[in-house]
Amino acid sequence: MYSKTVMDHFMNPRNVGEIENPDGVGEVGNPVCGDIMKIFLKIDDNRITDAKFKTFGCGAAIASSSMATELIKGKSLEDAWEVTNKAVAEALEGLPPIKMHCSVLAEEGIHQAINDYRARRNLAPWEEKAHAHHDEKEDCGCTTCNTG
Amino acid sequence: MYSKTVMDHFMNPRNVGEIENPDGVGEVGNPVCGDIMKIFLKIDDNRITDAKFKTFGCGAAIASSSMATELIKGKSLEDAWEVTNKAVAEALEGLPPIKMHCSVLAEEGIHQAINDYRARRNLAPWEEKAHAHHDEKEDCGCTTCNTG
Amino acid sequence: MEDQKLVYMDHAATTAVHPEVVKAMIPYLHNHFGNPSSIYSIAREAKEAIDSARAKVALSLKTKPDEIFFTSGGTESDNWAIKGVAFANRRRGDHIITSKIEHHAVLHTCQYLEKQGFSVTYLPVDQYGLVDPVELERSITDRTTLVSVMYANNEIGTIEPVKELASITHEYGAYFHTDAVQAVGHMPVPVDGTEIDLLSLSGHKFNGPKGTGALYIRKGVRIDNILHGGAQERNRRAGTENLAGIVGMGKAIELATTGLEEKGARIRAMRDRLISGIQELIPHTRLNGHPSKRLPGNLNISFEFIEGESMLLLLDSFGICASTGSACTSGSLEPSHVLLATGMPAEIAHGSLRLTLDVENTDEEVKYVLRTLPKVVSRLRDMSPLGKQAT
Amino acid sequence: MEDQKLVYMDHAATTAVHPEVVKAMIPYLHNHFGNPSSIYSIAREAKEAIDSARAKVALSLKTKPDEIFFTSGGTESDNWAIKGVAFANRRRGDHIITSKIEHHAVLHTCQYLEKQGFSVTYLPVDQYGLVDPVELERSITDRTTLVSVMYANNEIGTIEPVKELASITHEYGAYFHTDAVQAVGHMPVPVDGTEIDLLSLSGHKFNGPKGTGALYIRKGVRIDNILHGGAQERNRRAGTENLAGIVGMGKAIELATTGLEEKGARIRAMRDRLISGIQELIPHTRLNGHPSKRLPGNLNISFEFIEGESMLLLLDSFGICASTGSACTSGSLEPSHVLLATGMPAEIAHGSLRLTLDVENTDEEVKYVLRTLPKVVSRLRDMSPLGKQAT
Ligand SMILES: Cc1ncc(COP(=O)(O)O)c(C=O)c1O
Ligand SMILES: Cc1ncc(COP(=O)(O)O)c(C=O)c1O
Repeated sequence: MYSKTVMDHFMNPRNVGEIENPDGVGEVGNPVCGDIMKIFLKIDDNRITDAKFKTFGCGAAIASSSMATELIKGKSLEDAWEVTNKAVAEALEGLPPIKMHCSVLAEEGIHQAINDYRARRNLAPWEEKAHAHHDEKEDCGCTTCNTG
Repeated sequence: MYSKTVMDHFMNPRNVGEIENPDGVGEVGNPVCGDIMKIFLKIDDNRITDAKFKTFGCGAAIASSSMATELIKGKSLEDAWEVTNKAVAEALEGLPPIKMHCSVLAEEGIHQAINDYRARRNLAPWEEKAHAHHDEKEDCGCTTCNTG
Repeated sequence: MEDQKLVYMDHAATTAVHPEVVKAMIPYLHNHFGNPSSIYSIAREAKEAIDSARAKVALSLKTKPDEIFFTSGGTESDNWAIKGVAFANRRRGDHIITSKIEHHAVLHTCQYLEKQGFSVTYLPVDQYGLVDPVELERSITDRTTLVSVMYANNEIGTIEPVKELASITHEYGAYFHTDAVQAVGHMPVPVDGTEIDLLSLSGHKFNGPKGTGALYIRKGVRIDNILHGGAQERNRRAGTENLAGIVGMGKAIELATTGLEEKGARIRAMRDRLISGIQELIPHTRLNGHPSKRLPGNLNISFEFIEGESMLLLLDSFGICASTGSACTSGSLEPSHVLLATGMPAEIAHGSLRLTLDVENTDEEVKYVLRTLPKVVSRLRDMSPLGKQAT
Repeated sequence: MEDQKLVYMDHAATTAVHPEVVKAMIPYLHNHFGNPSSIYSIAREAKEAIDSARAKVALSLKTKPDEIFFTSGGTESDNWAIKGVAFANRRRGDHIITSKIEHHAVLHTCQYLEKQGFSVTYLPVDQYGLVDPVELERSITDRTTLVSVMYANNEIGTIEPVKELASITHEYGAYFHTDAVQAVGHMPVPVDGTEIDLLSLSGHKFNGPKGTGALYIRKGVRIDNILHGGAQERNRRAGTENLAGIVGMGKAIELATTGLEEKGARIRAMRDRLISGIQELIPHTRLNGHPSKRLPGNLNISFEFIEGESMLLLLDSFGICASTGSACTSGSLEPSHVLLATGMPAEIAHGSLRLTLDVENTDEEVKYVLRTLPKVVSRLRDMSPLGKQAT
């Protein structure tokens, strides 16, 4: 059910771990729903010099965390902010529809981490856009979307 | 689905044909229901000296005609009258429930032929008893029983 | 039984599983046995095998795999289509139209719906068993939610004008279902370019295993589930998939629809020789069904003055497997509802014989039947109190 | 995948067809392929094969063959039992009772009935997954027509007090159905001497083919048909019989119930070694289900701080086939409704692993799992943001 790239990032996840003294941290998800993603950023001169993650979740959640951290490393904060869940899913060569929310979680995790960095610097948070999958009215299967 | 004896009497039916100048003839059944049985009797001194049949019907109808004519040959009219459908079915080593009405037809055919003989002699007809299978409230499957 | 090889001419009742189909199934019984819903590798193989079978079924109907749903056979497909659409659209209407000559899987389902408060119109047929589209137009109303008319009849082989019936149905905003159990694998049955919304098929009618079937459901059709439970078949048909059976049906439909035209021509030629031979050798017969709009392998003839079951038993004693009415109703004492619907008197309907041929039948077998059948018929006619003029 | 043979420990999801079962089936695919409803010899052979399979199923349940009806699987049996009894007895009452831990084939059927206007009570269970007979007595009324509680649970293996529940049910004049899909072939399941009215079983859970099942219906139970059509299964379940499948299920149940006790003991011993091994080697686990009232092959353990699917994927990479929740609901993101019903918090339920063993498993395999599982768990715990204290 998973693409080769998803399996590769699940079996050999990149950037697992924590960053000591991170410049920004994001934590999204909910253990009740079966996934929590924690993203750690090291930021130098408005650029992400390191990114790490810790994830409790399914194969897609772990692969999305791995891919998302790969995608943002080296990017400016503005560019990293534009890494959408779709970009993560595409880089993974697709996710099953029911697992698309994992890529959304990754996008949200990055955004939270960046806004955490901004908050620490007393900057106003950047604004979240509506997630692609909510626009498309695709049923992502997650309880949150289904029940609310 | 049929016993060996049924198949034997179907494949090699006894007493097929007509009797010229019979002493009694019975014809029962209905082509709409898929079976007609015609029984011919030769009667000498209150005794059945010959019996023949012609039947339009299923394997069980043919076997029942064959067995019934065998059973009554040589019997007095009183004894022949007592040959029930059950006796025919038992002599055939059983009939499927849905085919029990074929043995009833044979009993009725004999009764009609005997009463035809009595009518020719201006004797009052003997009275039909209710058929065993009607008493037992067993669903014989025939349209006549089912619809009325 | 006399010393005679088996002549099987009852392919409309069921068929033997093709040896290549058996070969395709066996690995999915033992080696690749995973539950297609599980996530580990052997289960994924099972899932892929099902997807591939689905693609084959879709290809043969000229449609997309996501419109094919596997079932346990033609009966379940018919029940699902009819009950599923009737209940799901009950608010819009409670009227269903079918024909008098449907298989019992359709007729008894409709009778059940009548008990549940639906009203059902049973369209008449002409002497050939054809449904007249004008009759449909006369019966259909804006309360009608479903019209179900079979693609080809199982007893007399008549092919119905389903394309035309389907477009009339759509003009009135109802759904059109067709029971194509006898047609699929025996003639081209494309759903593309038609307005058919639902179509039933059954694996054992084209050398697939018994207990396999499928329902084509056009995307967007409003239909309830009939079996509730797990999320199989994209949440539409619960129950662990009949893995080997589905693989077998996929292979069978691929084989059946390969060279369909040529096979049909060969079968038709044998069938036609049988018909003319019988008509030449045996008096007092009637050919049932339509002279040209009929399934290539089907032959249905009534023999006056004799009864069908005794004919079958004698034929069986000569090694010939045939049928009178449909196999499902044997054991019943009613004459065929299909023949009665064509206007045939009950006493003649009782004496009908159905022979259904397939590619595996041979010219030898045709000749053997033509040698045997006249003997059987006259033996029974000699025993019959009806029609002395016969024989 | 690493260089490692397959360790299949997901027998509750499905099983491989036993080689002897495959052997028994093959002749009924090709040689004896007749339609059991036809009257000629080859069809009679088919009919006899079905009768003999029916006798085997009846024997294993200690009941009479005429109370056994073949279906397309456990799901159809559950649907038939529940909808059939609910609709047939609707005038007497519209209340149905089941439990919160039933398989979706029961739960989703009950939810469908709620949409049709029935009212359904879902009995709670205790921490071990046991239904309390007192709860049944509290909920049952004279409007109740059916109580359906499973024989043994598919996820946690808990064996329910069905005998007791059935007699309470009869005191109130309702029918008792039990989904015994996980029990049959794995423990003795006699219906004689019990007040069970209906019982579902499924062939693929005891090394029979997928897509086969049966429903036991005690004589006299008032139940509607679910599939309408031909007169098969004594007019109770229409559709050409899955001949080879039925023959296979008959053989499979015979094999499964031979030496049941000894096989159960062997399986239980392996299972218990697994449980104690895991508990010894891995901290922060919880054993789910009942310590003694449980199916011999079932083991269900929750590992805190990690999620089930990723555990399965890693185990698969080591050649170990396992399950989290039931296979039918994989693809779902909800934690197991069974574990939630036992009072387990959702976040822990997400990390549950089900291993289900059978006689074909070996001590070697148990050891391999005990070597592999700790590695898998700690790898995932290392990645998890929860519970640093772990590993
Ligand atoms: C026209 C038609 N519809 C439905 C069926 C039922 O299909 P199945 O035997 O697969 O249940 C049959 C054959 O039995 C049939 O000929
Ligand atoms: C307890 C239980 N009931 C019902 C079913 C459904 O049976 P089947 O897979 O044969 O449809 C299963 C297994 O899937 C089960 O474990």
